Amino acid sequence: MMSLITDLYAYWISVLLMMVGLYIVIDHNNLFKKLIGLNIFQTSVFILFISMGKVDQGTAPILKEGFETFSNPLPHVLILTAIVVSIATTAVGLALVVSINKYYKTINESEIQAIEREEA
Amino acid sequence: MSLFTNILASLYVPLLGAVLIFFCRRFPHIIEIIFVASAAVLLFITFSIFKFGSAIYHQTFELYPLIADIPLAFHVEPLGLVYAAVASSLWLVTTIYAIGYMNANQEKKLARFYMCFCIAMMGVMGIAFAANLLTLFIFYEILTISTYPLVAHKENTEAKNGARTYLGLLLTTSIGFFLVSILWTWQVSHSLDFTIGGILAGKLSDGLMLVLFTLMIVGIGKAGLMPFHRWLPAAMVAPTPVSALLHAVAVVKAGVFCVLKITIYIFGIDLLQSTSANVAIVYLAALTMLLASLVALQQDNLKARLAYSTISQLAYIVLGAALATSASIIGASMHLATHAVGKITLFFCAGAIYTVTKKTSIKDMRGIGYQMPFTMFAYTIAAISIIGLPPMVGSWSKWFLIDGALSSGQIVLAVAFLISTLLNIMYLMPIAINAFINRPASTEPQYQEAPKSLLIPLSMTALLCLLLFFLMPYFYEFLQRIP
Amino acid sequence: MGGMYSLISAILFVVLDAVDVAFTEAAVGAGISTVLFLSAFSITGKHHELKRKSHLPALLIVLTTGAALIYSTLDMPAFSDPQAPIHQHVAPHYIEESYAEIGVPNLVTSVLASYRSFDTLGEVTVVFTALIAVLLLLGAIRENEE
Amino acid sequence: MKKNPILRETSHLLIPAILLFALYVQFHGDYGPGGGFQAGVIFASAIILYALLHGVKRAEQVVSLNLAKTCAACGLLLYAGVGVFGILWGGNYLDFNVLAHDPIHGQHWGILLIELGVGLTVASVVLAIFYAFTKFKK
Amino acid sequence: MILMHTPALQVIIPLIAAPLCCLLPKSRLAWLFTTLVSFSTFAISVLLVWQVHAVGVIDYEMGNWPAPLGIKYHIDSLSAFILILISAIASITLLGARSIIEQEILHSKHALFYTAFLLCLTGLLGIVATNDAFNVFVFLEISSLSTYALIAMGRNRKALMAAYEYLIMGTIGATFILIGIGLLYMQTGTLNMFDLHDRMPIIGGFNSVHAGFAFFTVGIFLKLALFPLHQWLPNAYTFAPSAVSVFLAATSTKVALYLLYRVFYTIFGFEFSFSTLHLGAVLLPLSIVAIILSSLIAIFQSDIKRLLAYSSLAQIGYMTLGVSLQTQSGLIASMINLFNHAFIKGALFMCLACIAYSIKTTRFNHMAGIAKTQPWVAAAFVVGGIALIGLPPTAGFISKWYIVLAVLETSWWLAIVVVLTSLLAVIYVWRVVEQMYLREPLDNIQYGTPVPMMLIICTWTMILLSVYFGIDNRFPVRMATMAAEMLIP
Repeated sequence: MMSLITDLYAYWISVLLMMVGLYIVIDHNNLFKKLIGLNIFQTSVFILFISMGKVDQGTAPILKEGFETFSNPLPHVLILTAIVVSIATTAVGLALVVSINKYYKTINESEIQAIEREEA
Repeated sequence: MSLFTNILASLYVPLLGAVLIFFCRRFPHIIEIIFVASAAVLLFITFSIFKFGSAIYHQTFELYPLIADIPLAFHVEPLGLVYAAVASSLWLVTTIYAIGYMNANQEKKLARFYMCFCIAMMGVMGIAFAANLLTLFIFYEILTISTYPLVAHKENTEAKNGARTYLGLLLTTSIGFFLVSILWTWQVSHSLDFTIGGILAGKLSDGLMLVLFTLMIVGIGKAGLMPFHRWLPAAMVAPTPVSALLHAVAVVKAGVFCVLKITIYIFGIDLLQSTSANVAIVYLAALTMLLASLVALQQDNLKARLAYSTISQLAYIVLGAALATSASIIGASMHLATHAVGKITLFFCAGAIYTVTKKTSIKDMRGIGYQMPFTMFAYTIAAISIIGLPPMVGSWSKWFLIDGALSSGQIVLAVAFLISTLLNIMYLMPIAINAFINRPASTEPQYQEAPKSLLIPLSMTALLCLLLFFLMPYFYEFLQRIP
Repeated sequence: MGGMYSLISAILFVVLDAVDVAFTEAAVGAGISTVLFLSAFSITGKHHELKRKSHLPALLIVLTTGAALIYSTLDMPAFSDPQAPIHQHVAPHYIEESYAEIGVPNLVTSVLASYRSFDTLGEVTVVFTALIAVLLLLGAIRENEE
Repeated sequence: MKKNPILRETSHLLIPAILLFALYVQFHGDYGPGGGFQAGVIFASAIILYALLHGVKRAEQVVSLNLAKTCAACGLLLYAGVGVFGILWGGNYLDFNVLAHDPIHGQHWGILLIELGVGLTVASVVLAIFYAFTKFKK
Repeated sequence: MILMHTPALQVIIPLIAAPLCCLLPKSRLAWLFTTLVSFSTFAISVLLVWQVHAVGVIDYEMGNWPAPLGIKYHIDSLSAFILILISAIASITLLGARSIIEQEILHSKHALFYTAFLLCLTGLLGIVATNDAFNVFVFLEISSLSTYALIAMGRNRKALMAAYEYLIMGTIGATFILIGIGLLYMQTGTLNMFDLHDRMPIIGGFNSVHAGFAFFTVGIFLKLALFPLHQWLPNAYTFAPSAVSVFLAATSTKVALYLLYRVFYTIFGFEFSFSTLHLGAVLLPLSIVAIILSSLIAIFQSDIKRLLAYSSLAQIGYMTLGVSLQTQSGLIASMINLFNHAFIKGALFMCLACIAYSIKTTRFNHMAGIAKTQPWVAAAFVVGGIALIGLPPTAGFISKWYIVLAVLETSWWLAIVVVLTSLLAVIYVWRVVEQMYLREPLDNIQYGTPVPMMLIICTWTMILLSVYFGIDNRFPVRMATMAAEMLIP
């Protein structure tokens, strides 16, 4: 049991973060906070990936004399891309929120739904 | 001209007519010319098929695979030839009548009307010559869709509701039952070709065979079996030429033709008798035959009464098919022709009366025989033929039907035939009698006889009722070829 | 607050030897996204929260997701275990051969820019797409505006 | 914030340093951590800092939104173009070995160029997005 | 030269075209450029189909790095099938779309709009062409991001909200897919699809692989808008600009379906997905509910765009139903339906684009008597509607035939459900047809702006295509059969 924890704690951290993020995304009324939640959610996935790549006594995957064990570079590459993707998504999302705020004068989901209901 | 080109031409000519009409839609007279011309050409083509003799029956022409390995395929066999001949010849008559009627009643949207008429005819020809169920089904649906605008032609609420019922029932039955049963057939027998003796022998247990047969025949909503007959009276909102086409020639006859063709070439007479898969349909048909006649008695609107009479007459044919004795089959296929001739005459008369007097109710038609003697005389002839008394052609088919019922040992059904004949008399004759015996009320305005363009067609068909009676022996000998 | 969060995760990445990732996360998280969030926030301004909907569905979804992941971790190779399959298949080739094949000491760079350069092309395209999207969005005029 | 003289002066010292650092990251990415993306971000942040201190107007005199957009497109084109060269020189798409007389040099060239493309695109995109947000009217 | 590099060019051409397009000054020019590009992609996809027929599968290693090290493109009958579909739809849409876009989009934004369109096209093609799991994710995001922007361009402010919802759900879906990729990668160390598949026997027992499967499932269902994860779709289709609706309705969900085929047949493998983990048991009820509910909801819609959106949901249900049957014939049916429905729905949305161009609305009660003012458009809608119902001789009939046949093999009651629901289509299509033909036009919008010739021609091209594939369906059937035999050995 103990070994289980020592072996897997790193993964569980990311899982915890992921749950927090996802909760914010789904549950929050505020379009802003949804996006923040989305960020947390995605970052937690990145941490999951990176923690896969870690090797004991390994160093950063940069070849230098005197090091022979390196962490796995591939997850790093993937996550570099993933981070960029997530920031791009965030930017678009923010642009959407901003213009929603312009045309609805609010960024609160239930308020917006109320407005649309009275329109219909 | 080879047989194949003949068949294809019988499809292309009406289509071409439709296309031409579309392009000339601005010029009403040219449209009418095209309309009649295509009908005439079609008539010539279908009759020129007879000259190939009996050698070419059942030789199939495959165009290309439609689905998987089921081809779009056509063939000629006696039954289809009869249907094609009847339809095309009556179509020519109808075109002339239609032009007269539409002009006399200042109907609108003529181009669309004639176009759909032509396309419907293409559907009919396709059905007549289809060599497998898939091809049949495709043209069946083309016919359904192309007649919808004809029914909804008046574009008022009444027309809309009528058309809705029409389309709703026909599509529901065809997709809900017919298509499913076709797929089922394909699944069990991996063939949909119309072959002598059927393709289903030994493929299903008797119980399932009963289900399949019932499903398929009920699925052919155009045959107007109860409880799926409502579309027929509903479609009465259409202009009379359409009613004539729908209820005498194209649509309903397509239905019963499909029934006949399926019973003969998909199930096979012997199979039906051995498995008795036909019981359900037999009794349903008998029921429809009587009930429809009874309902017809109640109708005061002439066209509605004729519609219900059609329903019961169709039930004759379905019954004859379902009985699956050689006599009854011949009777049924004869009735397909004879009823067509008779019923189209009746509708023409109804239309003529409406055009002249704007009368639809039977009560108002007392003494009309004095104002429109020719029309009512034609009506009487046709009525007698429908009832089935010599010397009218209808008597033959009815005779064979009753013979078939007896030969299959079903006395009950023979009685049913007789009862419905009495009912026929009761709902058809009074009109003729009242028209002639009691003079019109002096308050009535003086009506003239119907215009020529209406009178000529209806007297032609009435004459046919009489002539065919004497030609029937040859016809019989021809129908013998149906296995 | 977003900035703090990403700084923390950046440090976490360094601990995990992912210096490049850490660098990026710091630059992006603490840098760009903070700036973006702030500027967007300055535009929309403060908004009060009002009545909240039921939390139950959200909780359920989150818990199932979490449960699935925890369940999945149970038989994962132990954290930082050199024998994990992930370190056995493709990565060794990168570590051993890449210098001979590409001659760049930074493995991340060589993988990113050569072995999987097509992914990176995609990544740049994503960035570009984001630009196009933002430019399209900020300044759209709708009919029911005036 | 624009008023504060101390910030302005420090920024005058700071901004060039940041730019220099960006260039270092850009071209040293093969050896240490970093590369086009990080460099681009840093470069952009330098200009953003400038914009925050001296106002977007002034910043736009240095790099306008349109210029930024163009640069972004060019960066992407540069990257994709290098790949096309791979095809033209008889390799597959994005094949760097064929770019120079021997594979190693080819790879060097290829990586250098595409990292440049990445840097260019990222820097200008970040900047452009920043402009877009700041200039957006409520 | 070109033949050697077709797989790469398929994706690269629109990718390179996009940045060029955003630099173009004139909107007319941008349109011309975009259209030409999409036609060239179409030409290349035709080449690809031809090559696949000639030599079987085509592999293309990006940067000349062998498969697990680098990224490989892999074109087989399935991907070629989808590629030609996407590029064809894009070309026809763009050809007709100019006038609509001129009317609906701000003139200053045209270049950007077309750029976004190209990027979306790039993303979709990339997803289909690649053989690398992570590369799929990247291109998925390219297409998604551009799609969000395109949807948000709708005239109504509701479009923004629709885009936002889609962004949230789409990103969650994509991230779930990413998690799935991560979990698989963790147990195998590779990202190449075939490489992953080869290792499935070893790792099939792991919890993490099962969890990865689950995450893939949810992510793909989100992108596919399969009930109950469909909430984003109706709004997105309804409020997007007409041209975008056409393109999305015809392609985006189809690509998601392709992803489903790829992940569950190529990566996990038929055995694992359906025998070990019973995907069918999940898919079957969901598809049935999707079919019935969406068809019913569609009947009561007061906006025709929304009506068609719901009918799309139903159609997606039919496609997944085919998959859930776990038979070759079911898969074939699903693919054929995918292909035919793309053209039918595209055509119908084109009709709505014409109507929206003419009278600035697609609300049901404004359709009254539109046949009098727009006879061609109304006629097109009727034909398309007939195809949607599935009557011969249209492509819809072919799809229905194959689906019902495939369903009949497994169970009776299912076949009945399928048939009855297709009758619901009769209701919601004919409601519109009656409204168009048998009602007097409302006086306020009696005479709309005349629809430009080009738009009508393109609409009819799609309509005629969806009729043509009902009369001669050899191409889709052959491709689908090849693909199905490849996926279910």
